[in-house]
Amino acid sequence: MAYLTQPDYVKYVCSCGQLKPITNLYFCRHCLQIRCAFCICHEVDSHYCANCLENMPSSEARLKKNRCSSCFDCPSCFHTLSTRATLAQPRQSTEQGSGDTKVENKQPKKMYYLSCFNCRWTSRDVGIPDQPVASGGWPERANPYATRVNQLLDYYKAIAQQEKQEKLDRERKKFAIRGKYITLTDKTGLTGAMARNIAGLPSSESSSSAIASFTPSQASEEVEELPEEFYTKELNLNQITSMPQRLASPEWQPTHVSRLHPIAKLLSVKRSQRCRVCDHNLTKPEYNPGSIKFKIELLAFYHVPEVKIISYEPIKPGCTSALLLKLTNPTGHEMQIRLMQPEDIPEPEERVDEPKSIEKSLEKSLNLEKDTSWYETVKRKPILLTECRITIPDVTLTLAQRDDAAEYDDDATHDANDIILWRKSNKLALRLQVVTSGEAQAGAAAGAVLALQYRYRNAVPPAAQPPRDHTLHAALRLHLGPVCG
Amino acid sequence: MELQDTYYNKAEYVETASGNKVSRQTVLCGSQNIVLHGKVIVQSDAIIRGDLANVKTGRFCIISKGSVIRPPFKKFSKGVAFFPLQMGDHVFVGENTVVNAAVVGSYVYIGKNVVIGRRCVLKDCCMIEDNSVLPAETVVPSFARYSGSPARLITTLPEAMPDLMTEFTKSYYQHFLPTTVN
Amino acid sequence: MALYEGIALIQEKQAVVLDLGTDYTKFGFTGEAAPRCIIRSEYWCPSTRKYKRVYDYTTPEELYDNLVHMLHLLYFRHVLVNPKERKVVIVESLLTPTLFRETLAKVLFIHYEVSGVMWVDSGRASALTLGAPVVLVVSLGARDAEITAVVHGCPVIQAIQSQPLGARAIHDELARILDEDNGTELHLSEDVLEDIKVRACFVPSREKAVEWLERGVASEVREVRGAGGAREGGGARVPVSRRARALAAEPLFARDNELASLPDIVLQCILQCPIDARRALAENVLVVGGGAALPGLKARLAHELRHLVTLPPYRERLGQLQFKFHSAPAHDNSVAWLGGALCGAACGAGGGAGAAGGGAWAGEAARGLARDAYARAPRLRDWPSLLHNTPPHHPHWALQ
Amino acid sequence: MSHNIKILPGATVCEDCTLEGDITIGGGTVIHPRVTIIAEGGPIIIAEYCLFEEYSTIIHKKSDKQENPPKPLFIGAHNVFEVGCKLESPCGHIGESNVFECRSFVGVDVKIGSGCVIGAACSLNAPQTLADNTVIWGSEHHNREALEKQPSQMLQLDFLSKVMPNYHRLRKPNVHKRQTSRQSQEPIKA
Repeated sequence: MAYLTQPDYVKYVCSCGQLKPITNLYFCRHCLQIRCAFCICHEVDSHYCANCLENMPSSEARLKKNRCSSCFDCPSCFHTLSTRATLAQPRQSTEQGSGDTKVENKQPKKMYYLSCFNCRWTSRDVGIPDQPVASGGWPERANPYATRVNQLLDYYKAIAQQEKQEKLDRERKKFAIRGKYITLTDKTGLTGAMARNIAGLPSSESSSSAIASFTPSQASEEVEELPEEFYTKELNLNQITSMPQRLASPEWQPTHVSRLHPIAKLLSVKRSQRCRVCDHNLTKPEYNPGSIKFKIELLAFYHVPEVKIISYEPIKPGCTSALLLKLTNPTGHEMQIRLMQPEDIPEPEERVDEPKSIEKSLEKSLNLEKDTSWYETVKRKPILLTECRITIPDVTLTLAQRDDAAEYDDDATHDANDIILWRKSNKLALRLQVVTSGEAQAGAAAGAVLALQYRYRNAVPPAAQPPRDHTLHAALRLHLGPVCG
Repeated sequence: MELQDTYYNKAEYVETASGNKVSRQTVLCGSQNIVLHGKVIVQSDAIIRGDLANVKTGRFCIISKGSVIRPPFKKFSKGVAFFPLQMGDHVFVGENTVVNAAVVGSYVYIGKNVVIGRRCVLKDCCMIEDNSVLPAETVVPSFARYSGSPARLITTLPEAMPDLMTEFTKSYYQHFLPTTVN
Repeated sequence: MALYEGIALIQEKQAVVLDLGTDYTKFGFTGEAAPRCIIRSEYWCPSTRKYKRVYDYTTPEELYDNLVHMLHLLYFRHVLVNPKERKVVIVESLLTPTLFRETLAKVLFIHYEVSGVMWVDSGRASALTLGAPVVLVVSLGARDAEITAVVHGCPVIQAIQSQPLGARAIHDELARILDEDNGTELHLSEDVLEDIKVRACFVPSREKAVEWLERGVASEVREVRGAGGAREGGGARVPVSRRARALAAEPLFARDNELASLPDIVLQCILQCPIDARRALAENVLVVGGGAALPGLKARLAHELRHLVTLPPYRERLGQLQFKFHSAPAHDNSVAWLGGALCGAACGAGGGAGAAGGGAWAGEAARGLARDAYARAPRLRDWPSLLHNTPPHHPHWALQ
Repeated sequence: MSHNIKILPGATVCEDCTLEGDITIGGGTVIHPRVTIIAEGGPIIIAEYCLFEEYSTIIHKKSDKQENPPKPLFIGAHNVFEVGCKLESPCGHIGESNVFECRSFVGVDVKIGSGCVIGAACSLNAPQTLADNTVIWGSEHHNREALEKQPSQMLQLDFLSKVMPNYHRLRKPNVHKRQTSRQSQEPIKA
């Protein structure tokens, strides 16, 4: 939790070079590499409404423009609107003189309106009539420009079609009509065709009705003058909408609060994440919006030994300070860990890949995105140069596997070792020395780097094979506060 | 950073058989309607209003100093009713925070000086940052991190949130120790 | 052929249209009448715990990261589609820096693996929303005012004018007036200034402005105490004087020896266009961009233009011009976006904007780029580059 | 400081709260535990059907230009003070049917009309006047005018006055009906 409330004291180096806290990292079991949100591929998994927590199939979501059909946001403060019920007395109609109205009519009827608990806006504020049903039925508005935009669309589609036809004809005839603005109009053939059309050049005979019936916009000499009220009238700021209020409904952008309408709530998505290198899923959430479980959850937090700072002595230039670290083995297997300097991490040897099937290599050659240019673009060189250097003890530490059943009630065993402070099930505390160079500037942020070499048992598929042990490395950067003067 | 030990005055706290540690300086109204499910810490000057409706918490919850846990009411045509307030496991409520929610899920972190409006629903695995205000009837979805007044989604939480919260509340309980001297 | 086309049409995923402005980003689908979202061009940066603006960058890497985060926000929080294998229409200014264009292309093609990108310049896109052949597009953005003459679907590049007369110029003036009125430096944030501008400011007519600049703003104009967010600590509101309300937009019209005011650059743009297009341009002015929404601004621009053509140095050459104005079928801030959406939809129907490498819509490939083409040669077409502007039958090519 | 607490019949006042100075509490008003009301700069008069939730604080502050006799602070009927709100004697008078939401703060020089809502965690220090039906919310103190007054909390007060005696020690009403009329307090007119 400290990861969320405190600054990131310990950052791991992702395989793409980004420095991130371990909670934000993933671990691809297939590549045996650390990945982060920056270097993996995100995908929309399912759409749901964050308010009513209902799933919506993607096709329906597309149809409804990614908006929930029953939940609304306040157009004034963007908080979710609540439906409130009132009892409405049936209106006494004026011609009701005979007195033979039905009995049910006298019963007060339940009517509903939308109300915001944050800013107290209600749908009555803008004169939307109350509805007889609790959900839905709220008046929908059409985009004022929709008709004109559709006309334009039809027109341009027809032109594009015509242009294409012409091109085909021309290719057949090996004969090209070249206009005046040849190079530029050719760049968007669209406008080229339009120009020809306007210039009355012989375009193809198949000019459709959409082109014929289209009228271009007419310019007018009159410009809408500033209404007189700006010069004289009292300005009530509460009546004019703010920029966020306008932009919340891009289709209408009301300038006056009386034109604010409830905004159908935007859906949210659950995302699944995928390793770009091997295309395997790293996370895949369960479909149910309320569920916090994952079908696949390959987090570094569950696979890579976790390092936490317990405490450290203030860093002073030219001095040696003590540093207490806690190491945790999150896996279900015993783990051997060695500490080392990041520069001592061996270069990843070219992995002798298993003989690839022909299909696989064919797939690779077809898939352009799998080429290496990707990593060259994304790869960052992490800054691992620091003034502080951790003195690395030459020991191999063995960490027991994670045991969820073990509560905290067992006491820590205190090893006599001068490096290991204590051990508790799958955790141990280390005492290390940090040597700070004399050139460190007082007040600057002090950092130290460390690398871990750990034995990782891959107990996952391919199922046919027995679990294999791998020797993996992780580099990390520790933030040790400011350098003291 | 690893959590530091917090010390409390042994005389001030009552420890129950199920491991709840409750300060004597709290106001637990209608205590027969309050169920703390074990290893829950309620710190001084916290108020839990069991008199209005039932309040249930799960295991390993932390109710910090000066916070108010208050079942929400709702008006109906025939009167008002106070709703029971349910809180899941591994919930942290920061100092001087007011919780008027209907449901608080598990693995929820609520910062200090937060106002959770009436009948809010906080789903499992969410976080409300310090000094935020959640207006009434807000639903906070899982893995959402809310901040501000009125609070809005600012970012998402790591997938390991349940484990992070479990570790945090457990180690908070572990590090919540009586002063040995005095 | 026809049969395949039909299938292609069904399979074709609706492309997205991106107009990444300095202040606001417009994002939505082709063929729709309005963007799905108009949001600030900024994203939440967890490490600094602040919103970070996309345009705040010092290194190409920083820009790359900014764009990755911004697009993530747009795709997964607002438009909710997978970026992969979907086409993108980018609406951009012709004056966009090459670094920005190329980084954006890199992010889209390599990071988000989009299947094709089509670039539409904002001037031509705005003109497309009218369907008129000759349009003079006056675009008032966050930073710059840009004047583009679009003649028969082709921007007259040598006549493009750009001056820092966008929303920022108004904000700066507003801040200056407010500081002066209150006698202290208020240090109002950009948001607060924008809020005051949007809710309280207006642009008076030319006669009134001239009069008020000399003798002070008439007392009929009411003062207001503070706009919504414009409060000092503790909830007191900043008073907004009548001068701040009425004269904040004056820097746009202030003339000096440089002839760099908004009406001046409009006229200069016309002057630098081919002589046979000038009359048509003046009769087809379209004012777009978020800045154009300020009440009274368009009317004032019309007054100023009509006044200015009667003065030297314009009188002799432009004196006869009539100014006529269009209104586009969209809100001012999303006109260029709508043009992109129309263009994307029309080209999509015509066989795919990104279908480079021959085919029916080869002309379009000049501006559209498919991912495989990008993978072969990650270079974008750009008008200042002769490589892209030399006609195919030019003798230059024979020399190679 | 003189402790002169007058509780009118029908008021529900918890024992576990701090009341100091000359305070009059109107009928139907409910005061939850841990409420602090301090009348150091003059009497505080609370009208009927107000609701004071936990940790709400009302202070009638002493000021330099104190009138003699000190001006009382009137709190109109149907005001709701939610958990943790703080009010520092705003200009002697508060209208009716206002809602002071959780952890809000109202400083000395704020005049408050009727039907206003001071949003949760909003803090008003600077001198200002809130017109009737003003709603303030959020960290940026957005405001708008509500269409109508905030609905009264009568049903909740009824419920609380029935339930609270079962769980809390209460202070007994110490003023009888006849004495109220003698005091003739103007804001008490429900």
